[in-house]
Amino acid sequence: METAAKQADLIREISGVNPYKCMKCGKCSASCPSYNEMDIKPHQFVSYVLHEDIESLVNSKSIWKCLSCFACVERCPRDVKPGKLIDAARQLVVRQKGQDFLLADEIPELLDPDIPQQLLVSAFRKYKR
Amino acid sequence: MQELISRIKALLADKTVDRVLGWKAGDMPYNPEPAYFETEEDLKDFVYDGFCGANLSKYMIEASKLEGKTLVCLKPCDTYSFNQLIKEHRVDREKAYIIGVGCKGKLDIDKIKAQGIKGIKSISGAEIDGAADTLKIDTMYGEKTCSYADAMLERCHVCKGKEHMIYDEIIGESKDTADGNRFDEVAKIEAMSPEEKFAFFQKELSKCIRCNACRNVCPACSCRKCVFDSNKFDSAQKANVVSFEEKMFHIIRAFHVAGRCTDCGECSRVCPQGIPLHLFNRKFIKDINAFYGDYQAGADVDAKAPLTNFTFDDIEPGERG
Amino acid sequence: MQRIGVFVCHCGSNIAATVDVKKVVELIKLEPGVVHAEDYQYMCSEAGQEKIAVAIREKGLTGIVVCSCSPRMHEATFRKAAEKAGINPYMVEIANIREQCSWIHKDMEEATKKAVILARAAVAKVNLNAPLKPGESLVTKRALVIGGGIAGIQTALDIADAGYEVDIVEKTPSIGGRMSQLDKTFPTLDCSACILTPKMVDAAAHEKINIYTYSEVEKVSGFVGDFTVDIRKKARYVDMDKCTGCGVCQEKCPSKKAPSEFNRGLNKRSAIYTPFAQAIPNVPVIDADYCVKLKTGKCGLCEKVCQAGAIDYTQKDEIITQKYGAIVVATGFDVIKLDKYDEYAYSQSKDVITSLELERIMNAAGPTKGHLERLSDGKAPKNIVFIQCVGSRCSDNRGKSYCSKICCMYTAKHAMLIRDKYPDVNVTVFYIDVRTPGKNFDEFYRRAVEEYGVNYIKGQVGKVLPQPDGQLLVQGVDLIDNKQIKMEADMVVLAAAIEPESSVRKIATMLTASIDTNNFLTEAHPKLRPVESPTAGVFLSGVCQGPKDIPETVAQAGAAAVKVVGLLAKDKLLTNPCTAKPDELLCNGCSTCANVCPYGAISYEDKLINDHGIRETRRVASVNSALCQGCGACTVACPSGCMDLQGFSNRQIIAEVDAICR
Amino acid sequence: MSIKENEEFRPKIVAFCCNWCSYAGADLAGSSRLGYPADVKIIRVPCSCRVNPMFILRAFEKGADGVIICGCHPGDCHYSTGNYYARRRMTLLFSLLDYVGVEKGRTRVEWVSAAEGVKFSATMNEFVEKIRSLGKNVRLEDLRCRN
Repeated sequence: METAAKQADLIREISGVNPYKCMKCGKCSASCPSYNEMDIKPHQFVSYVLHEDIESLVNSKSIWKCLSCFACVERCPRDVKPGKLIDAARQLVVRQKGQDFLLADEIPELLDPDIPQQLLVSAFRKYKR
Repeated sequence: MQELISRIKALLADKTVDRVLGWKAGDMPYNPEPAYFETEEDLKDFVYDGFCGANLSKYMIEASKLEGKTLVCLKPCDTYSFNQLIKEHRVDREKAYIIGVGCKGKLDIDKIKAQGIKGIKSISGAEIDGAADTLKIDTMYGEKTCSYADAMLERCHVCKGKEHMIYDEIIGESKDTADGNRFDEVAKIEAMSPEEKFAFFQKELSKCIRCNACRNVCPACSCRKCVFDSNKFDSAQKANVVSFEEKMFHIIRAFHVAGRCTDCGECSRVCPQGIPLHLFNRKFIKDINAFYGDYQAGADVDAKAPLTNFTFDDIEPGERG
Repeated sequence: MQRIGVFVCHCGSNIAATVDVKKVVELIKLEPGVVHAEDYQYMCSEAGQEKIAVAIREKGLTGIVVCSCSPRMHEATFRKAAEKAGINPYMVEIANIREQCSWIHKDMEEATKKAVILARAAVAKVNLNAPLKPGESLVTKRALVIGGGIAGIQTALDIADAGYEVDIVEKTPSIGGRMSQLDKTFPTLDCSACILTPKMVDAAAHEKINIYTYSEVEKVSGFVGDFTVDIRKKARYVDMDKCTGCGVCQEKCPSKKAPSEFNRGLNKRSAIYTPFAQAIPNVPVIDADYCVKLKTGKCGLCEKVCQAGAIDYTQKDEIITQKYGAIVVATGFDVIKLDKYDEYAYSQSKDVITSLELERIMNAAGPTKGHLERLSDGKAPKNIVFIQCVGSRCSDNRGKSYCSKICCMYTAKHAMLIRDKYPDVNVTVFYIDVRTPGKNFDEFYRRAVEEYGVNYIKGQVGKVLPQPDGQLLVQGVDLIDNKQIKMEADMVVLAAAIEPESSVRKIATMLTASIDTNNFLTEAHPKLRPVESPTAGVFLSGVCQGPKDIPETVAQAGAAAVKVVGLLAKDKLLTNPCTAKPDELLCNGCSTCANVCPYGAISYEDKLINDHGIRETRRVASVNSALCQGCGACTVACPSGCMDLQGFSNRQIIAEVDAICR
Repeated sequence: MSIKENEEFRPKIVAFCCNWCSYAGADLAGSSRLGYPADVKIIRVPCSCRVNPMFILRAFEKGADGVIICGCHPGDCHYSTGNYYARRRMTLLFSLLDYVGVEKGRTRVEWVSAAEGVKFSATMNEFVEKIRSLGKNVRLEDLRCRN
């Protein structure tokens, strides 16, 4: 339980998102191009963080299906930015694997037809040093 | 000087003016002092040379209350002060006959002495008619020389120009003696760390003996009664015990003349402790120029003063210009 | 030295629960000048005030400090109590130990310590207070209403019915406002024009009401009871006295390319026009931007056809200066611009419209004569999607943070009207919450769902994509089913947020009325003085104060009118005695103070001054206390400290500073 | 009296609030229970333009550690122009105080409307935090005022 709270804090810290600002309008899910691929929908991401169920988030398919197109970030009327939460959950996983940073050289081998290329671009943007 | 004296005599003789505000020779060759002259006889002591730094415009406040006209000799930079006093209704233009006297920079005896020149008997080369290149100083230890520019008051190195802002007639030639940047000193302090700034001003202001010379000579500090002498703020002068009193005094004094100070430099000239008081005023002037556009107090009688004016999008306090 | 009494209020438990009031009493007794101190449950009560009166009588108090709630709340109460007990009301000071202490601190020791310091500061100030006497000013018995919508009309009617002259200033060519643009009104579905037009006619016919249409307020000076206002009557180019309103000029006008403001730009109007058929006054104006005659000097057709000879191309703007005792702001609202909401394709498709545009489309006098049709191709829509909260409840920089309040209800109205008239049209509403507080409001919304079969989906729309075939692809979410929805629509209606009319900022500045970050005018108290501006003599009516529907607007309009009538019924007002006062002995006569005075209250005169036996005639400042409002700008401008502010004197403030920093 | 090392530093802060906007904003903060440290004590003035530099220096002289002036937003002054003058005066004064080595964070002007209780409280919290980080004011204090 305690670790769950800690992880939720970590997600909040990484993403800079305050999930309490969410008014549950669902515009993120309405905007999401990968909605149907996701097991946990973008708007649910916010409430999962709120309820500190990070375990489910990091194990979800959604974090790998998110295109990082940031439509949800752009359109969120409350500045909650679910996309950043998803990004943060993904980073949590990456960090657990001890891969805090991404090098340009590593990208070709990560290329997988199933992973949207934009995810790599976005990840590179975010994790490169 | 002869042309000036004969003109003054003529104006006194034909009753154009009732008295003359000028300088009379002091007990040393370098300390003439402001004086009134009412007769031709009085004028034998009249002097006007490089040591006549005193700004006579403030005396016109009292002179404006006297019967008849007063002839006043104003150097180019003094005319800014006079204009500022007109703007504030402190002097009566009708009561003044202004002779704009020529100026080639005014001298600072302390700068001469600082060059190790002591036991001064007489000085030549300070006459206003000459070229103002070199001073020849006859001392108890023989004749010494000193360049005119090296002996000038700080303010003359940042001269505002040789034009008189207001006058009835001009006698003598003037020279723009500026060879430095007016705000260099201020900028140097601005660049310091807060600790250095504090140490600098602490050191300077701790010299203050609260003699009020700066206040009494300042043409802008011309209140009938200074706040530091009245009980309006429970701020009447108290015994000189610690450093802060001086800081309060000098900060408020500078604030009260902000936007009105013409940068005549008299405060620093008269300070017996040699405190560079102009650094306060000049900081305000620099800020006013940077924040609200260039403004020279006393240049234009009708211009709105920066502190009685505003624009809708002035910068916010704490923001840098 | 004053004899000061300190009275510490418990305010029930509001103060006493956090501040040890007994301790405050005990400590404040030690202050110089304090001869009496006590605490009581409710100082503002009858009994509390009586305690002050008794202490004044028995202890011979000359000054009072009440430690209680904000002076904005009860300063007047305690001043009155003091006056009744025989001391000058301005010998009372309040230490605000509720809003500034007990309510914001949790620790009792800390709050008590602060309360004592605040009380000390007030005692230090009272020690230097001097009795003040307010002056009097006359009240001009005439009111100005800015804005001629339903709020302004109702306010004007109510003031006029009470027997006072009222002027309405309306910037468009006709009164009527937003309500005149509406088709039907919720929750009863009355026709908007049918209930508004009689009010417009009443206003126009009322002998006490004078309407300036096509006019704007240009300048306001003065103060409560005595405002002077310049009104710019824009050139109409039509003589209002001669025009019969026959309408021939509008028919014949060859320039018919101007977008109709009344129809939200959905169709065109002529250069000479009345905005709508029931316009009051029924006198057209010439739009100089489109009139061929005014632009090129050629044409003049309207002049030729006008049998009344009312056309006058030489008319100029006219400035009317009028005095008023009170001013009501009723400037209303507009819908926000949607240029930051690309995802809804408002600017890309003609079939994405705002609800206000839908009102015009559904109205018989609108661009489609009341037929529900697509503006792109004129076809009857089969599927209509309504999107709620477009720009409302947004904390990002694109929209407004507040709820626009009316959208849930008008959307239910629109959905219901469409389903009623066109039962084969499918209506879907995407909503975040449906907010229906109000009499018969929720019932109304439920009827839309239950009787009219409107499809309400809880969720938002992410984007609207115009398709090549002219259809609109709506991608939204159904949060109950947890499904993303993609549906085709042929019309999308956006419930765009409302915002205060753009001119309100300028007007607020002229009136020195305060305005919030959303440009809504601030009320004097959010609960207890909702129709007054903090600026005396300025009142608020309608949406300029905050979003509201028609019944609320009308209620507020009436309330504002009562406040105005209450003010105009007085012959004289007491003026604030806390005005600037120069000390002639210290005055330099420099004019610096006069240069910063916003009221022109300072003048200079040559005066014979006797300064400790020295007589001298000199220039000194004098303050007109009827004009001075007591801001204090002059006191700081004055270098000698000659100018001081009564009630907030330099020494008083310094004493407070000293007490706080002690 | 010197601050003991283990004692938490509690600054003295004077806030000048104009009657029409900021004082009302402070009231709103109060009625909304939006707390800020008790170190802040408010002095009510009719307008921000009533604040004389003398008051500010006096506060520092008497041992205040920070002074903040709050007024109506520019354009919203109850007296229409007061805060514009205050803005210029304080801009110049603060710049001079900075110039003589008084830390810039010790003085502040903030425009707070009657509707901005949240902003009032946030501003005061921030300001107190800043003053705490700067520590005790010794540069403008009159040493005689110390006990």
